[in-house]
Amino acid sequence: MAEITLIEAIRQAMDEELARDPDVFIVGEDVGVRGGVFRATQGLYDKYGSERVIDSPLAELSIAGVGIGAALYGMKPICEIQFADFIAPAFNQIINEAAKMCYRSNGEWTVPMVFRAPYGGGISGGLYHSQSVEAFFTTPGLKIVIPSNPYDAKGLLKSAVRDPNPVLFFEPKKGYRLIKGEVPEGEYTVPIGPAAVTRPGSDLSIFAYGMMHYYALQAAEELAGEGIQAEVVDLRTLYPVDRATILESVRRTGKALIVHEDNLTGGYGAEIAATIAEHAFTDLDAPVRRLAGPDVPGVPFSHPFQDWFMVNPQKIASAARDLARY
Amino acid sequence: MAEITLIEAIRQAMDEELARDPDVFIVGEDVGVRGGVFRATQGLYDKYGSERVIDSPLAELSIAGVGIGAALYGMKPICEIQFADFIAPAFNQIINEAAKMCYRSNGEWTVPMVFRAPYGGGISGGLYHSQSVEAFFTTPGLKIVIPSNPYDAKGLLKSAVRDPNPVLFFEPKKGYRLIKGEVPEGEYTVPIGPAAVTRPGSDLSIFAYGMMHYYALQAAEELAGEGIQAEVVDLRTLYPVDRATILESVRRTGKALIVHEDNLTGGYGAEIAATIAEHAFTDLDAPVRRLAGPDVPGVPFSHPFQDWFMVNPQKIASAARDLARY
Amino acid sequence: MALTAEIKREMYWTMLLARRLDERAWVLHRQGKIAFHISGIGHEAAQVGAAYALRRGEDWVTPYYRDLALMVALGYTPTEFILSLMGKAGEPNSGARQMPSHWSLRRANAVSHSAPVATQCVHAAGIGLAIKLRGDDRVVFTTLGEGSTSQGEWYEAVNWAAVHQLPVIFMVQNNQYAISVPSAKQMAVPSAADKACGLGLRGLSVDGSNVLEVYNVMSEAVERARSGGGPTLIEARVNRITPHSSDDDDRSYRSREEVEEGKRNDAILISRQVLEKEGVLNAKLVEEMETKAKEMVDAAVAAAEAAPYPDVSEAAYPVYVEEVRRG
Amino acid sequence: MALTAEIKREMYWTMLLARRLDERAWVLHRQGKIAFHISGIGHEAAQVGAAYALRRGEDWVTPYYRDLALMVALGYTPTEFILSLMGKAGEPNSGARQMPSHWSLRRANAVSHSAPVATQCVHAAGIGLAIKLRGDDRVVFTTLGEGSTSQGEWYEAVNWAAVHQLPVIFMVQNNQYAISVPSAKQMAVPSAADKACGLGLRGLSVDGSNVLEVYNVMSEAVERARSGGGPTLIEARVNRITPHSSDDDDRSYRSREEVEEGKRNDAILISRQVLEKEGVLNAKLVEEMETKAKEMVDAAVAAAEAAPYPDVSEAAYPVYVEEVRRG
Ligand SMILES: Cc1ncc(C[n+]2csc(CCOP(=O)(O)OP(=O)(O)O)c2C)c(N)n1
Ligand SMILES: Cc1ncc(C[n+]2csc(CCOP(=O)(O)OP(=O)(O)O)c2C)c(N)n1
Ligand SMILES: [Mg+2]
Ligand SMILES: [Mg+2]
Repeated sequence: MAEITLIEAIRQAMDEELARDPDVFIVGEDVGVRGGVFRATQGLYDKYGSERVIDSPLAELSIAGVGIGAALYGMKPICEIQFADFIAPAFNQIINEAAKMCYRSNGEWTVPMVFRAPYGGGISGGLYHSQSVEAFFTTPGLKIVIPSNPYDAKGLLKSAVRDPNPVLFFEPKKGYRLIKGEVPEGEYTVPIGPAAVTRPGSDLSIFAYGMMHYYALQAAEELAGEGIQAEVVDLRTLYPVDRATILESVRRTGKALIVHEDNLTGGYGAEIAATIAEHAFTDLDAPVRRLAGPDVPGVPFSHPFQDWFMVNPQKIASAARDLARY
Repeated sequence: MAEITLIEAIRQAMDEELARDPDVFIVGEDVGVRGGVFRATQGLYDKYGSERVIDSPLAELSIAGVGIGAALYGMKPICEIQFADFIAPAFNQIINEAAKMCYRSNGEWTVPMVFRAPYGGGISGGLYHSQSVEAFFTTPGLKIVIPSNPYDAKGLLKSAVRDPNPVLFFEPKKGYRLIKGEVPEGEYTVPIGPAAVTRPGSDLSIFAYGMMHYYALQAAEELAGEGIQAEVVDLRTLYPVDRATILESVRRTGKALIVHEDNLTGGYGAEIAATIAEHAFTDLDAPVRRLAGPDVPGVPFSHPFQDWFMVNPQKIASAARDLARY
Repeated sequence: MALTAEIKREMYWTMLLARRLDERAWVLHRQGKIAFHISGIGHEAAQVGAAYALRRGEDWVTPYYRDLALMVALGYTPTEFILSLMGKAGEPNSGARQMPSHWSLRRANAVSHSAPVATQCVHAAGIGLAIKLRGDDRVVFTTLGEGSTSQGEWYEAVNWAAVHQLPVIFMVQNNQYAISVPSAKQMAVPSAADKACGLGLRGLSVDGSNVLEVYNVMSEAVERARSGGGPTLIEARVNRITPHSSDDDDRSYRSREEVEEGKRNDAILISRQVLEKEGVLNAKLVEEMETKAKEMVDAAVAAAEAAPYPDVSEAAYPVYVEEVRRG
Repeated sequence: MALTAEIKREMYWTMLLARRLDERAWVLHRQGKIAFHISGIGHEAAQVGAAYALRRGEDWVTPYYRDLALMVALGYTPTEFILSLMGKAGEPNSGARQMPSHWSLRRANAVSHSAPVATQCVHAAGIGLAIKLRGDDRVVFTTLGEGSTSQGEWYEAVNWAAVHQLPVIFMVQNNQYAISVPSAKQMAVPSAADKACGLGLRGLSVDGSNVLEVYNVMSEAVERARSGGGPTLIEARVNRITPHSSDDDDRSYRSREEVEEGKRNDAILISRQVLEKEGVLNAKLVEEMETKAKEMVDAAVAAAEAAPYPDVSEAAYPVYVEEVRRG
């Protein structure tokens, strides 16, 4: 098996799906000739041509809406939003159109499509190149997937392309080249839905996704040296979320730490905490803890500011340590 | 004191603020000659003229963005979004611009303004005239206010107009004419921030806002007849929320029921549940319960469907009864 | 394609049937039998003229809420319409999930739309792109009101179609009002068709009360789109004779004289004159059509009143495609 | 207003200083001293020509990221720029919260903007509305790239300004690319100025390398706006000689010949020729300016390198106005 980067896994998934299904196409800003500003689509324009890898006008609303139209017709668009920060202009099309199409038409019309967007901070991107936007999209009708490693990224993106529903696929951009992992040569997919227990443990459960899952594993390693056995769960699919795996883990460990980069208040973790508080109440040995970005409107640019904002392995280890000792 | 409707209270607040401050103006679709599709601005165009009550083009993005520009210049716009369902096109301007302006400019630029929007179901509005959108906007930099009665509506809206920050003011449209209450003649305001314990009780705490608060009081009345004393807390300001009052209430009753109309999963209640689970853990005698709309993409139109979707006093009483008996 | 006398009569019949259905909806609303109606009265010639220029059932349509006559031309039945007004089981737009006049008819390639205006135009651009990518011999037709052209959504949709030379026809049904707001407060150009020049596509304005004129202009646009000549923007000048919807009272914002003037230019009236002048229509034929329309509308109301509401167990589905249950 | 020789020289000086600052930013990036730079090289004449047509400090501006020369013309200092590049304490755009080139200068009425393109244009419409409502003797100037005119935001902004006849000047700095995407994939009209006709305002295209031509066209637009004649859309044709930003490599999408061609039409070069022909500039004067610019840039870098990072205790504020702490 070859060890590849997260972004290479994403590129491979798109390459294979373009080759497999003539209905699949890519549309977005700079995805064509340039191969994407992060090079996720590098080489695909040359290989599949300007009709399969389409450089769109600079307008996210219509990247989404045109994708929806093409999906209604039976195509399977992969819409790239250059940064998750720029998905806001497409909010109406994603929330009011893509998410509601199947239900509102009683299943007569469906939109099989993927929205890909790099998200997350720690890359000196300031307020508008660092956002985590998953909490805005936790709404019925959408699926939300965030991979944390190359194997999952490739398998989940292939599943997303084949999924008959609109799937938001957020990619931890800080990990694009940092996170490496083994990916088999042949065809495989990873199902949308199930979370993964990526490190078993008995003292507490850490729930995370994307870059924070990568850091959570590092924190768990550090804690193990101190005799604290943290179980790490990679949520992978945020909506609809795998409640069973979450609750099962908390029932075993009795303690839950939820980690994400986005602001604490109103962030995605609230739903996980609420679920645990309601459905694992009698199993809890400690308060449900959330560790997340502070409640400021974005990741500030200056180095010391950014470091202050970002959750990192040390902060996770520290929060987990406190919780284990509760 | 005169007994007036919720919408009359809202109208009075705008009337008085227009009279008080020449920088205040209203902008939105049909707010002028027509006096608003719900008649919230009725009479104001005649009284203040076309430069203070402006009929905008049919475009929410620019209603918000033009409002932001005017606020940057020092005006105090009240932007009406005709239905909360139609705020999505303005998402980018509200989330990326209004919310972040003060922080991103280190306080050099600020946007004193109000976004008003009728929200909520139960009015045969189907998927696109029934939405509750508060959860999408729980983000640092914004304030979110939802009144549940005429007194608060008037006092809070006046506070919102005078607030130096962007305030989202969501109005429970089903209650516009249904909810009546006494409002004093003279000038008063209700502060943004504090929740209100609107009915004291000892057996459990019900947290609600808007129309659901109105129903929660009815449910509590019913439960009182059965010997269950429910404390009812009207959150009023959803962001930043009054954590102290919430936690204080739970510490006394030991049980929390959170009620909203929006979908359960990813709805606003998750944040309240998470807060309680973290900060009142040792005081809890039962799981934190949420009662909310089912996880479908919108309120369906047909009568039986709508009834199925909507939370009502009976459903609240039933959930509260179960929780009290836990 | 030259229209036969028979087809011209059928066009008038379609307009008339839509008109009588629409009027009945107002009656049902006054009777308290339905919660809401939004009317296409005055817009019928624009819609039917356009529909007949399409290959119906083959070409695609993303309509807007005033398009009752367009939907009837596409095969939407009177009973289906009244079922949707009442939120009854079996209405094909949404399975009674959406408000009335939020169309969808899969069998006619008429796509489900929402309430937020102009969203359907972006879908049309996407459908146009898909048609082009697949090399299909089809066009897509999308409609909206003039007020809705103020939305960035509309602009982006037309821009896509123009840049990529997509087979899309945009028809703005300009009735001079967006609820209460006159078009002078929406745009600084006299006609919505003028917007085409800034976007690089052909723009035309047509008398939307004259079904044959609309047909001609639309046929040319369809032909251009089908042969790879790209999109067209058509403004159809129409009259909204009714209030905006059953929730509206238009007396507060426009004079009765103006409404009367609109009635004198009413689509049914003007189109009838045109067709009578062409010798394909006369009083007797119209009389027969009126009788038939009344019968059909009566029957549709009776059928819809007798129909059940959907079973509440269906309300929770289908959020995802996996949950779709096909009859 | 006729420009004096002195003012013309000052315009060139401003362009030159901005250019040298910009070039230094690229050097700092190569040295690993800054994380990011996005360049205004090639755009200086458009920006400075426009700035001098404004009543600086009185009129308002909502700029975009390439507007370094505009900001310098508005009084933004070299040290302030280098501080912002380095995210150091005291940079006035954002207190080191935003990435470099996300301008804001309260003392110059230059409004804070974000990264999502075209958002600032809507703010300009709102500022124009406020100016009109208050009856102030001011105009507002907003800028963006040609690719960004594809956004619905831009369309809605211009539409507002046109419908309400607001004192707004929209300047599209058309450098033919949006990152890698050529303007033919953004719009189906040859010039961004052509978009004006569909929106009902005046549209003009100007050679954006000629600072005096830009000044003349802009002056006329400002005059019209100030006297209640409404908004203008100006396209300034410029050359982006650099890659899009320090993250970009433009060799994958455009030829070196094209870049060389752009350099031959470079703003500094063309404007210098124009001003020399007018007799207000000569080699000696330019030499002196170069020396002074280098000194100023060196001093700015030294000052910024010596400056501290902001104190981390400030990072949590000010989310709300109540938390603003004024110096
Ligand atoms: C995004 C959005 N904003 C507001 C509304 C409310 N609304 C419904 S119809 C309408 C007016 C539409 O006017 P126009 O486009 O001229 O079409 P007409 O109704 O006149 O045919 C408005 C404001 C909406 N449906 N969608
Ligand atoms: C809404 C949004 N989408 C995408 C981007 C990423 N982006 C930054 S600059 C740019 C190209 C802008 O091109 P143009 O408007 O022509 O301006 P130029 O950079 O050429 O001056 C893109 C796509 C963004 N900043 N905002
Ligand atoms: Mg209209
Ligand atoms: Mg450009």
